[in-house]
Amino acid sequence: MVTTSRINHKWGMVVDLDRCTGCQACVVACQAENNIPINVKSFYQQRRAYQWIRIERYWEGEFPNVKARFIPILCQHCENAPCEPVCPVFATYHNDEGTNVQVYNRCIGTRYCSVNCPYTVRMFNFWEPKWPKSLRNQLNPDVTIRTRGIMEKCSFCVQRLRRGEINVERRGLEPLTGERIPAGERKLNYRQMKEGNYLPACVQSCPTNALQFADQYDDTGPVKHHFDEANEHIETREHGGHVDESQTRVYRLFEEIGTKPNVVYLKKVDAFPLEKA
Amino acid sequence: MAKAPILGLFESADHAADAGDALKAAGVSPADYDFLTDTPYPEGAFGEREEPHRVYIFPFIGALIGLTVGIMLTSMTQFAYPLTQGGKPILSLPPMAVVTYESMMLTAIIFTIIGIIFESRLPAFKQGLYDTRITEGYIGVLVNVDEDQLGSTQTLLTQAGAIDVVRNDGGSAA
Amino acid sequence: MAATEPKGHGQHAGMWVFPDATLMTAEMGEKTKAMPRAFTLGLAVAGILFILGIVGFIARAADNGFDEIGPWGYYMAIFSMVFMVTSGAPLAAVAFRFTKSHWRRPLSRVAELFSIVGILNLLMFIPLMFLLPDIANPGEVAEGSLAVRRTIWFEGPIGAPHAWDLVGVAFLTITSMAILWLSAIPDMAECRFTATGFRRTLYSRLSGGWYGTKRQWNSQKAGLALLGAFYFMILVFMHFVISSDYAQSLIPGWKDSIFPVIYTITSLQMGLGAILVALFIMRRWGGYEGYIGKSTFWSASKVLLGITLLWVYHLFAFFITFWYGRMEIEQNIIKYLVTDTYAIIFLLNLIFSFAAPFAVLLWNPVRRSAWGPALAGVMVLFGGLMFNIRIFVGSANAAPGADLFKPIMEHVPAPVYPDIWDVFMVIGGLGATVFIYLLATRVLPVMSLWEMKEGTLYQKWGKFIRGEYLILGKPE
Amino acid sequence: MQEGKPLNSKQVNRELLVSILNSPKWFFGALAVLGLIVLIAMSTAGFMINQGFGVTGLNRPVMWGFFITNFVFWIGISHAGVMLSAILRLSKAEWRRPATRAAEILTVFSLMTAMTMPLIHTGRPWRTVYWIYTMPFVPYDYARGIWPNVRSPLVWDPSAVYTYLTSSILFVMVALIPDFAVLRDRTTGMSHRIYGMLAMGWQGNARQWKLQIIAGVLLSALILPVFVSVHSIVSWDFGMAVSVKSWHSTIFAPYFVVGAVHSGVSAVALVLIILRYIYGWQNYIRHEHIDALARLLIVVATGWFYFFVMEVIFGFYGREADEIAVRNLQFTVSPWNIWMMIFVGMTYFLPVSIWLSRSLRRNLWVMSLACIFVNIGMWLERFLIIVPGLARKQLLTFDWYTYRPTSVEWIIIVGTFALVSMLMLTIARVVPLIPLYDIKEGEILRTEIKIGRVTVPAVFRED
Repeated sequence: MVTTSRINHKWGMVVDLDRCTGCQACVVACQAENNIPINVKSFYQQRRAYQWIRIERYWEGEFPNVKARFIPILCQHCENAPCEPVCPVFATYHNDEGTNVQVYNRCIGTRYCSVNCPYTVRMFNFWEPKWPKSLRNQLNPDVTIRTRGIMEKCSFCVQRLRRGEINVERRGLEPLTGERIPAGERKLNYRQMKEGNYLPACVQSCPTNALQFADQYDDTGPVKHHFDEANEHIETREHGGHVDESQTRVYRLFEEIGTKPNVVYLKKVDAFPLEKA
Repeated sequence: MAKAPILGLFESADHAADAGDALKAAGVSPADYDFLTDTPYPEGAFGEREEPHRVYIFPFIGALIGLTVGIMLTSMTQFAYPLTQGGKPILSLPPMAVVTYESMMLTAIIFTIIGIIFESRLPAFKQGLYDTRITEGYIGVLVNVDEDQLGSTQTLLTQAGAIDVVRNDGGSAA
Repeated sequence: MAATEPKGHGQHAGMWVFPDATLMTAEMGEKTKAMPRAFTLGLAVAGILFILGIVGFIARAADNGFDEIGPWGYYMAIFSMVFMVTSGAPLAAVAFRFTKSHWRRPLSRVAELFSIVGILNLLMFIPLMFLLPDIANPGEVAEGSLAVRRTIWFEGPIGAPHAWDLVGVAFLTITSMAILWLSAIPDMAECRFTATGFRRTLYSRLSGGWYGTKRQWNSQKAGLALLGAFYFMILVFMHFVISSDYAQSLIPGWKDSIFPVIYTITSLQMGLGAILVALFIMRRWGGYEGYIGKSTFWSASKVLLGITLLWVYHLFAFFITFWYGRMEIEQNIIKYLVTDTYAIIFLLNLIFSFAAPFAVLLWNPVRRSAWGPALAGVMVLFGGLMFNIRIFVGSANAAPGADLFKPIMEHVPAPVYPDIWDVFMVIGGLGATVFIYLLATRVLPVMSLWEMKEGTLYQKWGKFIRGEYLILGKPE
Repeated sequence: MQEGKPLNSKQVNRELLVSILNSPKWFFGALAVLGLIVLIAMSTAGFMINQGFGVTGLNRPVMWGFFITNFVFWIGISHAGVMLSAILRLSKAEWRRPATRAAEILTVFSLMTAMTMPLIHTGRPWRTVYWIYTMPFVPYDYARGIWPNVRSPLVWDPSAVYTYLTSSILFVMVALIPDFAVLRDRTTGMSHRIYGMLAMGWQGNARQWKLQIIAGVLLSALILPVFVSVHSIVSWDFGMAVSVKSWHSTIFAPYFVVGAVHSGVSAVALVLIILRYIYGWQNYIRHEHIDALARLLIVVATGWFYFFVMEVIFGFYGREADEIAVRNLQFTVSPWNIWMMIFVGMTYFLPVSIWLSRSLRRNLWVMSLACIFVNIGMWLERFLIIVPGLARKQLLTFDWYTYRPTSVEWIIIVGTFALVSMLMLTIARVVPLIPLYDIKEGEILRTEIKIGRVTVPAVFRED
């Protein structure tokens, strides 16, 4: 492994489908935060829209009694990411904080990673990115602008995490008060992330808290138990046990492919289910 | 005494073979005469001597070298930049097997080519006595004899049915 | 025995033999009748093993009955072993006859005789038919398990898979016997007057009305070609059916499209290996030097080398796809069949199906000899046995009872070691094969006379300028 | 099977060197036309690289399209050559003699063409040096000592393709030495000097010939495993992709190899027929050779069909919804199902039914038509494997999409075909596409056996 002096994290996200209203706030926030080019109409028509996070909408039932289901899909930062080993030039790999990183400088755009991504969350720059003049000053200085011909994808807003690390773990400052943290406790935790806006933009902007982001090693996080449950499932499956889907809300996308995502989904609890016509 | 080459051209393979027999009878050592053809005649068709060769070791040497190089290259490159990818071990053996196999075959083939060229004494920078009619189907009998025997050899070849005899000194008695 | 031994340029002793067509028939008749001591001894040993096998079978049936397939894993393995050899060997005769290779002539009948062992094969299959679990889930479908097991029969036509498998195996046996009969007609017709006793009646019955007219010859050759093509197709299909019904579909979630191909290749490899062993024994101890030239070994061993390489290639294609896939079931399959549970068996399989024969056959002098190819033959036979044990013992014990209807094999089972009855059955199966084959050699001449005689017409020894070379008629 | 009358070597030289020693008008005309097409295609590729991949029809689910299809197709064609010549050399088949050289050279050129495809299909072709090896003077990766990623099938690919290309070029060059000698003796001036250099002072004595023969056999035996590995590795580009359900199949390696041989051998047959037509080599490329190729093709095609059926059956075997979705797209949804029908018909049923009849397969027009069909079909095969698999990658139906190639892609595809034809035409002007010494050897070795009233053709064999 790459040896680092950094404090060990294992980032993860919990997506509560019961809370998601499909309001697209996360999409907009991500767009603004990560210098994603403006998606014009033709991009959507050609299925080339840049969406590091997207809300997928499915219809359940037949008109008139029909329900819309929403599921936000972003890079799942898999432990066994199929996209990583197929890159011929090491442009994507798994770092020691449990996230799947993309090296823009290194990427030559074979697009194999996108082909091999079961969630189709890897975006290819089909065109040189352009912004109207009025938006030049809106660009985020912390985020690289990607040229045409390379892959890009959700990074869990790594620039915010790094800023948090620098402030809390290196300089040891409390985000709000700014007082110094004793040397032993300098580990970025959920509260500090929340106070210092070190959360990913989508999480920060979600009005219903459907998206929650935390360190899986961080016991103060509100969603720790979800992660634990999900990891238990993997454990039981690996040891030949059987997980009873009806007893739990926690699941991961396409578990049978064995990608072990770090993004956990919570099932919808339907108060008024459709009567099956 | 210095040896000089002399080349007799024959129209039919049988005459060339006769010439070979005659030369053997005349006591010319098998190493001193050779048959130049424009197509591979079956071995021993002219009753010529067996040519020993060591071409079969070359592919094995090449394969060994390629194998070591391949293993070193693949393993070292994986350790040189140890990134976890898709939960695979840093030293992933099956992919190594693929690339190593290719490098092994490549080196083996290159060495074989070298072996072939080397064993057939090529490239011959200064070509010996030769005649372009050989590639027209004539069969040349190239003899190396002492200079004083050139004349006798020439008559011998002509008796055997050579349509022409070529010598370096241009003495061409057709 | 008049076999001319050419001493050409750069030739190796015994490379080619040109038997004397006039003496052939009489001599073959003699050899077919003769019962030398060594032969009777071998027959007796094989017979004893055969009986041991039957004992083992009965004991196993008494112990476990026929309702659970698990205990019958080794029986499945030995069945598959016999099935592979007896179905693969005749294909060699068919294929080399199709390519019109002259060196095949001493080999054809030796290969075809294996199809008689097909009867044993058919008998051994009948219990397996009852052992194979149903496709449909017998109990009520529990949460997270399938109503219909994954098989090549999908929802399944009537009687699938059991009845269809039996029909298929029977059909295969019948076809191979038909090929044997058709190719043996001229020889039997030739021997029917010289032979005595039951052979005389048998020959004249089976070869009735053959006078060797041009028309008869043409129709016989056309028939052989057609039957051969037909046999090849049904063989491939039956390998597909058996390998997926008795191996693949018994391990839940094992979806491996290359497995039938590996099965077929292993079968061809073992068939050719068995033929080479038989040829060597005949040449060394059976007094057939005059008939079997080394050129047969020389050419056949090249084919064996090719098949051996193909085998390991397909194996690697399977392995790397599963290794790279990282799906849970794929990891389990690899752990079960390759790296963990049956690791030693797999290692033996790899060594004896690939590494050892490859290392032996790599060398020209070895392939020019008679013992080298035979040695490789023994190796691939052993390797094939390991292959069958690994696959079929594994599949029989992968998912007992209701686990069979789980979508995937969720955990890696422990290995199953043979008990005494299993050992009996395995050696018994091998003994039975040898036994029946030896009997068959006493019924029919082991050289196909008409092909050998045809060969003497087309292979000559000729002078070219100063050297002596082989002259092949009708080169392809 | 040796039809045709015997030839002496003067005649062989005269007739086979006709393609080199005289240069007809049509030659330069054809060269100009093909060159123009290639030029257009190259400028189109330049335009694409300059503008970005937006000009193609690719989209987020379908990231690989025509270019990868074409890459696999040309790799497949390249498998004809060496496989054919190697197998036939090893089995000492008499009818190999006129076929080998053309096949090997076709291999070399189709491989070169195939290799251009992945390069222009990367997003940043100017950075592809990272792909092959680490560059001392490219600071980014040299400073960090990053090498290509051995775990990626896309790194296995170049290793295999370069190995194959290098070895087949060397193979051809070694086999060409004696013919270069013939040319050296027939030409004057500059070309004489060049051919002399290439012939390396070949004299044609017994030892050289012996080693030439050994070279043929030994190199064939060594190249066959490489040839098998190349297309297997190309197939593993797809087979390793666990996310694309219809790709992740263990059978892909042999399936692709057999398919490659199928399309490649028919391509060779086509090339031979064209050569026979434009250079009037009726005495050398005879009906018997085409006939033999056709009979070989029946076997290959049937083998391919077996693998195809296996692949489809095991596609349905798992009965998993996501895989069934792909299969439905392939077999039931228009236009894919129509393509599927055309592909299976053109690849197997139509040509095989043609080859089964002796008179039809000996009719060169019908035969060349069948070969063209096979290649169209095999091109479609790759397309129907690659694109539907991606268009229905997983069960996130929200992301399902289709693929419609643009004119840019069409032009570049056409350009590759023009490129290969142009290279073949050019090389025909430089080296003899039928090995002279091989033909001559066949002539001196041919004899006959008298059996009763008939005389059957025969050959002398050493062993």
